[in-house]
Amino acid sequence: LVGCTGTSGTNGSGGGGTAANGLVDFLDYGDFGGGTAPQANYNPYLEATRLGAVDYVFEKLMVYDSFSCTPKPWLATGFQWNDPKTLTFTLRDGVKWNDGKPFSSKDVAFTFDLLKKHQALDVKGIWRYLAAVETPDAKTVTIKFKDPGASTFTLLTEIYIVPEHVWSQQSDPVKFVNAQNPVGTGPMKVKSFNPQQLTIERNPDYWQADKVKVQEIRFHKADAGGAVEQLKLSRGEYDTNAMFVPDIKKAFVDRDPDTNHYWYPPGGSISAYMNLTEAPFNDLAFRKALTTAFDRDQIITKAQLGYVKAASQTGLVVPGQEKWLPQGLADEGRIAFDPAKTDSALTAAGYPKDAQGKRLGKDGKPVKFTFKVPGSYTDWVSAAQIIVQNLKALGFDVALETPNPPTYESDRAVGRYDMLFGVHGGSCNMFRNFSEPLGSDQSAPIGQKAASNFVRWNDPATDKLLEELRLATDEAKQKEAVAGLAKVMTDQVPMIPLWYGAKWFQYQTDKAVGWPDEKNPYAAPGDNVLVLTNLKPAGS
Amino acid sequence: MALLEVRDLSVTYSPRDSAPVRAVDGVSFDVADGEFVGLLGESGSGKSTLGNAILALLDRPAAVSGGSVVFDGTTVTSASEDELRPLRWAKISTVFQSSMNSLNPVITVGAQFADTFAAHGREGDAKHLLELVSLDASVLQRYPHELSGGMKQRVALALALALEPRFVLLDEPTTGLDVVVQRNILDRLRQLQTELGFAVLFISHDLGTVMEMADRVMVMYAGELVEDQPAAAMMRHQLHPYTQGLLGSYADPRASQISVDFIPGRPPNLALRQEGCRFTPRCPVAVDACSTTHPDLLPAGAGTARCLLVEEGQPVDARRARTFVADRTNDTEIEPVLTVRNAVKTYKTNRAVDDVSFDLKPGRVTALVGQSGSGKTTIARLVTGVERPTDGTITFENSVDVGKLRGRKLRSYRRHTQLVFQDPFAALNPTRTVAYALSRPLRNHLKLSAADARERAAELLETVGLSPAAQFLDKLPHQLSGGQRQRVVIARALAPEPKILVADEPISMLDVSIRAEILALLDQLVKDRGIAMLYITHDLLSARLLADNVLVLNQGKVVESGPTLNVIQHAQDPYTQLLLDSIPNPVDTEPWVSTS
Amino acid sequence: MRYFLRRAGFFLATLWAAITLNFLIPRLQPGDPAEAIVSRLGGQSQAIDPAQVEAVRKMLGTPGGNLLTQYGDYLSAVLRGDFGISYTYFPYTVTHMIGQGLPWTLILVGVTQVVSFVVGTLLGAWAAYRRNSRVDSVITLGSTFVGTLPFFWLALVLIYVFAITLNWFPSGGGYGGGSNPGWTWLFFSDAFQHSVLPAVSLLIVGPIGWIIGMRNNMVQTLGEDYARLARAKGLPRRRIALTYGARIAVLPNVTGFAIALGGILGGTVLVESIFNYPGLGRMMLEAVSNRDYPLMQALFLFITVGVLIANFLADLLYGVLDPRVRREEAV
Amino acid sequence: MTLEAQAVEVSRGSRLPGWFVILWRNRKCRIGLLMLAAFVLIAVFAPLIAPYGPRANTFTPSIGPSGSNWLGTTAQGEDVFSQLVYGARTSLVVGLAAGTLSTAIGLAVGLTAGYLRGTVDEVLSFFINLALVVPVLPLMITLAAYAPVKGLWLIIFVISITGWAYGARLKRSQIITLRTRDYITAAKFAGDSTARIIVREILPNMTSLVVVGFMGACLGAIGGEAGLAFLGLGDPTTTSWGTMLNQANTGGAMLTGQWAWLIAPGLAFAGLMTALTLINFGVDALSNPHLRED
Ligand SMILES: Nc1ncnc2c1ncn2[C@@H]1O[C@H](COP(=O)(O)OP(=O)(O)OP(=O)(O)O)[C@@H](O)[C@H]1O
Ligand SMILES: Nc1ncnc2c1ncn2[C@@H]1O[C@H](COP(=O)(O)OP(=O)(O)OP(=O)(O)O)[C@@H](O)[C@H]1O
Ligand SMILES: [Mg+2]
Ligand SMILES: [Mg+2]
Repeated sequence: LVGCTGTSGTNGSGGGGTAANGLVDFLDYGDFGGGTAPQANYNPYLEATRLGAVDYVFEKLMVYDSFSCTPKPWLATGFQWNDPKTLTFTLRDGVKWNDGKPFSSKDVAFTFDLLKKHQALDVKGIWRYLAAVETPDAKTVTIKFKDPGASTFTLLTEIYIVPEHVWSQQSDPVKFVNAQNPVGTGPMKVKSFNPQQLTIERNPDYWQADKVKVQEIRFHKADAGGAVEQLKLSRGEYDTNAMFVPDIKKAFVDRDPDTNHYWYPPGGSISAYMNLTEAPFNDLAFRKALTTAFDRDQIITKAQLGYVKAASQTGLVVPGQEKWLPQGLADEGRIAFDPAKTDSALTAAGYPKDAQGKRLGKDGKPVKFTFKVPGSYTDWVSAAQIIVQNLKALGFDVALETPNPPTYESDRAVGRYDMLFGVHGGSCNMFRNFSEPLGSDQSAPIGQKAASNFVRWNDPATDKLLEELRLATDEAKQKEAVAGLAKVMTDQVPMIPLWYGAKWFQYQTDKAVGWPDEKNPYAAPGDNVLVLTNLKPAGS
Repeated sequence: MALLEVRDLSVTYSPRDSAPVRAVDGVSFDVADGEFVGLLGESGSGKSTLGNAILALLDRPAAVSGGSVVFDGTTVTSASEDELRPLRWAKISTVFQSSMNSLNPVITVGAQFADTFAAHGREGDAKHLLELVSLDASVLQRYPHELSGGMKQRVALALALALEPRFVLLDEPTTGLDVVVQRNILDRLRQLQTELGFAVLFISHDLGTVMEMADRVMVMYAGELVEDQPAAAMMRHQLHPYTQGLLGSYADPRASQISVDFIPGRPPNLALRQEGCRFTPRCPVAVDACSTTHPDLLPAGAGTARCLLVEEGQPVDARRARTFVADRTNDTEIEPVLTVRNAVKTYKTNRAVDDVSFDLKPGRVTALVGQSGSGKTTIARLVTGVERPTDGTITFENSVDVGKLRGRKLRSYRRHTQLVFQDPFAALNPTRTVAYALSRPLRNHLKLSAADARERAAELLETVGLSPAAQFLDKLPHQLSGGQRQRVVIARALAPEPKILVADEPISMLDVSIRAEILALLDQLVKDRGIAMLYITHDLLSARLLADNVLVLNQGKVVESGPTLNVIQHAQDPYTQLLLDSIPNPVDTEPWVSTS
Repeated sequence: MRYFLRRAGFFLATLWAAITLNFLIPRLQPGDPAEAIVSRLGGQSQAIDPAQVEAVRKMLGTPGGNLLTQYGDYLSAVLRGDFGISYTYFPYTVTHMIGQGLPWTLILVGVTQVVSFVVGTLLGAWAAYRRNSRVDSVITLGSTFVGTLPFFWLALVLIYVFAITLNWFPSGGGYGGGSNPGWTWLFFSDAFQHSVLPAVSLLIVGPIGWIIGMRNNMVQTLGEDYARLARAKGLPRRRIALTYGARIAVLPNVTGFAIALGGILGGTVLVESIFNYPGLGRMMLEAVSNRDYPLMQALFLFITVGVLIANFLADLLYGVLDPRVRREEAV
Repeated sequence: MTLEAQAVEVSRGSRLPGWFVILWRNRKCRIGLLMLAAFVLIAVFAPLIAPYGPRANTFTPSIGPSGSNWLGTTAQGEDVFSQLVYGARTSLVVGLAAGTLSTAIGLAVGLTAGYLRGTVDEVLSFFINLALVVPVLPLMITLAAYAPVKGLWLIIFVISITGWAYGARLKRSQIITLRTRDYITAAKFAGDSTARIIVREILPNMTSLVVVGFMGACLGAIGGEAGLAFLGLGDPTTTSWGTMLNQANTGGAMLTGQWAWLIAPGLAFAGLMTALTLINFGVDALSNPHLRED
């Protein structure tokens, strides 16, 4: 029976992965999205249901290195702000669609118009900001904004450009699955698909085909996070994957330390959100005291298995975004666990402990509140348990509640909570990183659904800084505004960042090398095309 | 050598739950070829167990614990199943006590015949067999559930005769059947037996039937044979006091003067070893030696008997103990308490009760007799307000229209009208004590306090002859014998001091020896308390004993009515005559007169 | 006829109740499918972009009108067999998705149910036939212990031993990525390989219910008068056991089996999600967790109708197998 | 003789209820009862037996069995053995509570439907039949997934809500046969009210059926809880064998070769289920006297 099992016969690592033409034969990747019973779907705008191949078939005007947040020229060789409301992209020469037709600014304009016509496809909400997209010539695209558009730039670079000659034939592009040989400009083409495996192959006519050293990528269907997938990874069946693996060092790296590697760069901040409309959380001194109350290290080692890093109080993701940090900040804004300090600060702020060791509020009654955590997020639950322990040690009467995720989300949105977890930041769009959690226009009265300002931070100074950031086109001004916002975070403590969510990324270097890692963080793991164009056959 | 020789056979049930029970104890007898032997005995005396032992069909927890059964030279009790197989059915067949359940429900009657023939590699003509028992050949295609009880019994009988056996064991083959149907089958059986010449062991506790059918009769008591005599001789002279008591409870209803006897008490617990004669506690003529010396089955009279007194040659007359003599007067002057006029009850299209009129009078018993399904119970339901008549009126004390009562009014009507149930085993809640059962009507209808109710309950128990009452109050139904239960049921019906008592076949589930006792009790209550009683039965003997008037019911209609003796002695209607003919008649012509 | 009308009435009423329940479930739930979809995309550690939620909401389309007209629309759509578009597999229709999963579930669970039933019934009959012998003890006690092992746990152990350690069988999925679904021998043998472990884990725990049920029924029927009479008739023991014991004892099991067959779609959630098997059970779990209401509603309806039909057939079957059934009382 | 009468008969001379005596007499059942008693003792004395708290995460995560952690530790550094011991509590509480609850619902619905008949019966029977054809596991999953709060009581609630119908049907049909018994008619003639008849005359005759239903419900509830917990629909803050398995599965017990973490809860669960199934042999005997002589 051994070896008859279809997949395992072709799997496995080791040499022999390199074909004579200097290409890696194929690489085994993990999941390709599309649910447990994926159906062919290469409509790049159907984010929820499209398959992972989309990232390799279609391309964008610019590609962000989302680790350091720097844009790289891609279908556009460059861009220029004519004025704060006008942006011009210059398109690359010699780009062809993989059916041989030439790529031009028409396609770009068509793409934007498509999104305008079909709001369901405009997943980035780009037309909230755009006034018009024009094509003065075949190589130029001019984008007109309703308002100064600097803060919208990152969104523009997230739009996949589709061929007009294919898509204009579709009567209902919203339901267009593009299943047969999807036409794109990207480095790979779809080779074959069944619900168990998706194979894409090198596009020899790619505009930078010389940089693509991989002949084929095979994605394998999996229930992400399943124990079996972890075992497969640890047995070396994947050249790269992105999943949670308990005890990764023992389970994966130690099995072949030369080949097996992982890198978990930080993502958005996971913070303790406090309901700022109620006492005692509306008291700055109280909040400030709490910043040292949580044992982040224990959360990281116990609840997060040491895969993550403590978050900076600034809301920025360090070290990736360190250039945005305000001057003179100790330890990049990370705050150490110091319960004694919290204790004395609380006492000083008018929250003493009574004889029984109960923490009293300003009204003289014991402080009692709940901490909510979605019941099915086991790691968050463990983290919450540590937080509750910390708070209890300080004399607070805290109860842990574990609603299910939708209830949790709705409670959070309408402000029906005392304290809970929230996620913010982590993207390359600094404006969004701060406006979403802090902007007063993202808030709503208690009882009504807030868009994203769940703590209900309502501060004119913050709003002013956000407005400056939104309008700023040059980087110095942007930095100034971001530094101001970071100071709001550290001085006003609208929330208490605890740790950065990790971006899972495991890889093997036996067939291909050149994966991004801590030493060479040229891209974040999800920047697929950047990674692909950096891969080289092992030993070359 | 006899066809069947049973020697000193003992069968013991050894259940895990309780002490072992020796249900058959040292039984010996022979059955000769072509002989028709009856086996009589109270319920639980071990008749079926003995039958199963003969058929080698004992199942755990029962096992032969001694003695042997030899059938036609084969020792059945020690033979293996393989050795038995050629014997089974080819030579020895049976009709079970409940032949309703003894046919395989999922295959046709024809298949069950075929099955039987195939098992013995024989050919047979099922149609002919069915003809023998007067059944149509179309029955072969039918499933058991498509047949009536009587038809099933006949199929079972035909099946038993399929391989022309030499011996047929019939274990109460007609219980649960309508009197008329029963008669029909038994006549057929006797006829076939004479024609085909097989031997029969006929088990029953219905002594009228056994006495009429059998050549020889054996009587079992508490696992032992106590008497074995030719039927005719036994009719004339019963040796054992128990047999005397048993036969004393039979009489021919057509006689102008009749009386019946009964044996009080209940049989001993077979799980306990008993010194001496097992009948001693109930025996009216027991002497001191009876409780210490265990008698043997010794020749006496025309057969054998197990009694010390018989052994010593003393005359035994146990019939003096308790006697119930029918002594009914008939006068019309009394004002009726309930009048039924032209009552009709229709179920869908079926007129269950069709234009029935009668009166119930205080201190008088009206009997309602008829075949099964003739509408007797329906009338009882109308009278007690359980059902409403489709047409006609039922008037209580000239004023209350029973047919229109509901809720509270109905409840208060029931203070005056009570029901005695047919089955004393079903009429008492197995989880409730006697005191509870009796106190409910007292508390509800008479509004007595709990303490008063208990006191009154004790009095009621004494009234129905359960004394000392204190001994019974806290018992659960399963701790009482059938007769005792029926008495509790009667006591409960009497509790609210009703004016009308409706008794729906109150003795049909009881052993013959208890029946007379209950009848005597009812009779006395009616007399003492001036209750108007509607007595429902299919048994003319008990109607004759108890009732002043009788209504004969056929298909919902009253076909004959009048003073009981009149109706029975001078039946006009053919249906009444059919009913009368169905009564087993052990002594052919002249009414049986006891000899002493 | 009356019986048939009654059954049909119950069938329709239940169907209506199931449809209505289906209609209500999404409308009683907190949270928004669009948000659920978006947050699933990002994972729990990523902030939700409201624009994305808005776009997804547009994509899914929101039913218009008041509750009553919505209900009317829903009913008529269901009657037309239009279950809408799956949220998880947009723009594929629910009908398409169910068509994808159905064969897998039917084959895997159908086959194992039938085998479990046959094996369980035979073993149970054997145990009853040899009642209180060693065979009986081995069968009843053995099946008790094996049958009470938690099924999902058993599945994990099987995967660990046979797929991971010994590498005899694939660890999950309906077929390998290398073989494409189609009517080819290669595909079938591949699919068979993949079904071995799930099937085995179902087969280990499957028969116990049938064993015990059959044994108990048969002990009872063998104690009935007709079985005793069969013995008195001198029928061979085996024949008694078969036509008088097993034949009748199996009847309640047959109805149970029909109902179990109807319930297989509902019962496959665990096995399919552990073995990543491409059937309806796993799809249902996914639909529930993704708030894919159209898919969920249709699957629920599908399962309920399956059970209903199975019940209906079981009743009819019972009437065929057991001549005693008085059908008027069967409802 | 009715079952209860037999039961009464059997228990004559002892203080134990009749149904218990019948159970105890059955050898398989006796073993089951003893096993169950062991589990109950473990659950009751969990704090004394377990060396640590079930959630004390002070150990090195993901290590195999050792002297201080007999069955190793979880990925979060909790002691597996202590969790195992505390898990018995959850299973038993779920079994007991959900068993009681669904038996109670079933009894109430079955009694009402069976006794009142008529329209009430038609309506309730419809609901019973509906609940019987509604697929239980999917419904459980849906309810558990969408309920606003996670927790053991939710699971108990969900299991009870989905599991009462079978018992209700059985009880309804038994009551239909009981209500036409002569002694019920007799109680009406004695002037008793409907409520009193149900409570005092009918209910006491249904104890064995109630026991049967309760056992079945317990078995189903314990299995259901474990299944839901394994699917991640349980409450992660309670320690149960199902959540242990779920966490062992997601926490990489297979990956790190911690067989004890994976095997132990499964075997414990199987042990409890076996105990209950063995008891069920006796319960079967309760309702089917043919099975008594085993
Ligand atoms: N399975 C059993 N376990 C224990 N005792 C039993 C069992 N079956 C019968 N007995 C006992 O054996 C005795 C004889 O029973 P059997 O059935 O032979 O009586 P019977 O004379 O046929 O009564 P009936 O006229 O009611 O049919 C009874 O006292 C009964 O209690
Ligand atoms: N509830 C009912 N619905 C329909 N038909 C009924 C009903 N009750 C009785 N009958 C029919 O009415 C007729 C008379 O029945 P009833 O019970 O009064 O007879 P019975 O003389 O008491 O018979 P038995 O001696 O068998 O008790 C029968 O044909 C019976 O089938
Ligand atoms: Mg008998
Ligand atoms: Mg009647």
